[in-house]
Amino acid sequence: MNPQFETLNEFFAMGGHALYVWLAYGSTIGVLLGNFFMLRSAKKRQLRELKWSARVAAEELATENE
Amino acid sequence: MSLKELWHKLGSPRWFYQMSSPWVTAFGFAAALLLVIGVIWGLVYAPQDYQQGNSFRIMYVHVPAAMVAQSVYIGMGVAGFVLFVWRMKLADVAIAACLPFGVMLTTLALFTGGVWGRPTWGTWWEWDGRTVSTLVLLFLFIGIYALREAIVDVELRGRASALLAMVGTINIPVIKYSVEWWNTLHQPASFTISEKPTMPPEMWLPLLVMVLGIYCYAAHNIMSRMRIEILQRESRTQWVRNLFVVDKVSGT
Amino acid sequence: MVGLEELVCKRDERPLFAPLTMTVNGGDCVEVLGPNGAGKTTLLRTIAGLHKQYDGVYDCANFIFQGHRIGLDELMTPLENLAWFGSLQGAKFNDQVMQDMLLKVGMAKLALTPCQRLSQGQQRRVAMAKWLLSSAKVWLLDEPYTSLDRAGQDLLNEVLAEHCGKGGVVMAATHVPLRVGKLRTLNVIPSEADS
Amino acid sequence: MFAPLFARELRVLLRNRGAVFNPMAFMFLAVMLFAVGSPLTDNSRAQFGGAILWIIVLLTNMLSLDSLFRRDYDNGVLEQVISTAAVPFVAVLSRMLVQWIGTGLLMTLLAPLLCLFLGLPNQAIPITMLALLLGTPALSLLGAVGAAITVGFSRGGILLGLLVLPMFLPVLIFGASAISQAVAGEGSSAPLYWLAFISMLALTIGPFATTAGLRISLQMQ
Repeated sequence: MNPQFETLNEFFAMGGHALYVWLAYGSTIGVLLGNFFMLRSAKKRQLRELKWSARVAAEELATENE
Repeated sequence: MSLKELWHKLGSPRWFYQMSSPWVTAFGFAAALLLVIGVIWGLVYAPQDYQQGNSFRIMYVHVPAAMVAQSVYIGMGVAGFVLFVWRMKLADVAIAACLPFGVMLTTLALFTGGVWGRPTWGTWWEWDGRTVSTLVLLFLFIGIYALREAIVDVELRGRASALLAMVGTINIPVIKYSVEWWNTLHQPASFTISEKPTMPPEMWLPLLVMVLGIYCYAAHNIMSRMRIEILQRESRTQWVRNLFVVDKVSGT
Repeated sequence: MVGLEELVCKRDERPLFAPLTMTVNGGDCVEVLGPNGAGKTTLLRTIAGLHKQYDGVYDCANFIFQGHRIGLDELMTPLENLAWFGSLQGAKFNDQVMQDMLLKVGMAKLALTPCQRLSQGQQRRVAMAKWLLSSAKVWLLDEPYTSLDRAGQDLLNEVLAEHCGKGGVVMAATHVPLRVGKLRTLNVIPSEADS
Repeated sequence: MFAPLFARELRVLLRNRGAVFNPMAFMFLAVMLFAVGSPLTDNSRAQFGGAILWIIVLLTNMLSLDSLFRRDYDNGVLEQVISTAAVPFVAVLSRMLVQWIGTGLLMTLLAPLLCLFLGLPNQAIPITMLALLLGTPALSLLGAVGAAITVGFSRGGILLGLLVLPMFLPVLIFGASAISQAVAGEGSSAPLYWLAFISMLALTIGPFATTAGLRISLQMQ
């Protein structure tokens, strides 16, 4: 199995189809990565909120017990 | 663990949350590995198509997206069935998680299809059979999405969307077949962009890798969405609170 | 005839009231009491099988349900509505019997007028004839006194008393006290608002 | 049990003439708009007439579906059906059947007129009628599922279209090609068989799914 391109320039040119190939791959990778990072930040935000409310609940419980 | 036990445990979002953690990581890594291999293989090593040249390489991102998008819908139909028959809460969580991901993937498939169509057909948009099937799929996703937006009550929202997903899933084969049939009638005499049966292994192997990669990505993505949704819904329960109290104690 | 065991109705996954347990026997007339929004309507709809979100167990068979919406087709006459109601349950009412019932609720004169020309109170009376015709033992009524005039309310009391006297069961959510011989009360206590 | 319920629905249909008349008026109006808006030549009429006819049929059906359960939902008849009927399914099925009579069957009978207005040749009329007869039940049966799910919303119209139109696509494809094949003088048995198959499939899932949808919608009250 050999690379289909001799030089890096040839690779980027994609035999004249550069715009389409790179647009398709770029959009796919962009969407997949973007989605991944969006989910991660959503998860972090949620964890922060849940931690906060758990602490509030725990403190409320502690004051009730006193 | 017997199947029956597993079934009962699936009824508990808590159990799913705890058990899914390693799976999410595993699917994430598998997806990353497969997608990196697949992209490089498809872009650099796969041979050119004798007719389409290098624009053929778009297939490696377009076909997996379209395929997995359809699987996600069918998966949603199955989840709908489970929700409808066994009233399993987790199934509603799964539907809620599949929807945004499905819409995203279908849109992506349509976009890359258009980008592929430009050099092959000379137009960004062609009413090809596959295009129409994918577009209908997008409308089916959007319909359920809109329905879920319109219903406030969590339980009713789940049941209504489950019913619709089931009916839609039954309809998908009919829609696909009818569109293919229509396509053979109206297809202008140009070649179709499809995996030809004579495609050599060095062409379809990277496709296989990409398909598997997107499947793993889908599993990772949908499971993480489900985990977020579960925490959201169960945020008032003790087990969710305990998750964080323990964290705090060990942290100090 | 109606059994509730730790029944809690829910909406949007939230319980509406404290668990209810009750066994209703033939001849009982049960007044379902509770403040606005306590879930009386939802309770009756649950027992009628229209609302599916609940915990606990209930058991009820051979019933009719009367909700806020009267349940008459306004394009059809009272007589046609009664006949339709019968065919829903697979029964065929005799014309004579239907007329007798409409006479009893004071609607015989309007038996052939489309329901859209009847007032709300008159439609309620037609609904009463509907209950009387059905062979159901259990009547689940939601605010049965709504839009009835004095005479109508008296008539309703009479009809309910008669039904209970024959060993039937009435469960009615109401703010107007029922005037029926043997009255039992089911208090629906709203569960604490969970913030 | 079926006969009296069916008779009742028919009677309601006869008294509620607007529900039948208005969609039909809309249908002819739409035909006029198409005919005037697109200067069809004889050739293109034969080519596109079938597709235009089916699109209009689809839209007309969708419009009439919105009112399929609306009145019964609002006046409480529907909750009586679901709560007290011995077999709610039968009542729902008869309601759906009558809706089809008021739209699909009527359209089938009016098909010669539609063909005339759209400029389809006379030889296509029998196939057009047959295609409508076989295809419209699927529209009513599948559409009823969407109507049942959206009846609880005060403005369900657009959502209903979004839910049911994608499912109508196969009917459009086979219906339109049955007509265009008939116009071209070819046999059109294949699409007709397909229309019959889709209607049978819709008959097996439609009524059950519709009853389930109504049960869900009634809980929104």
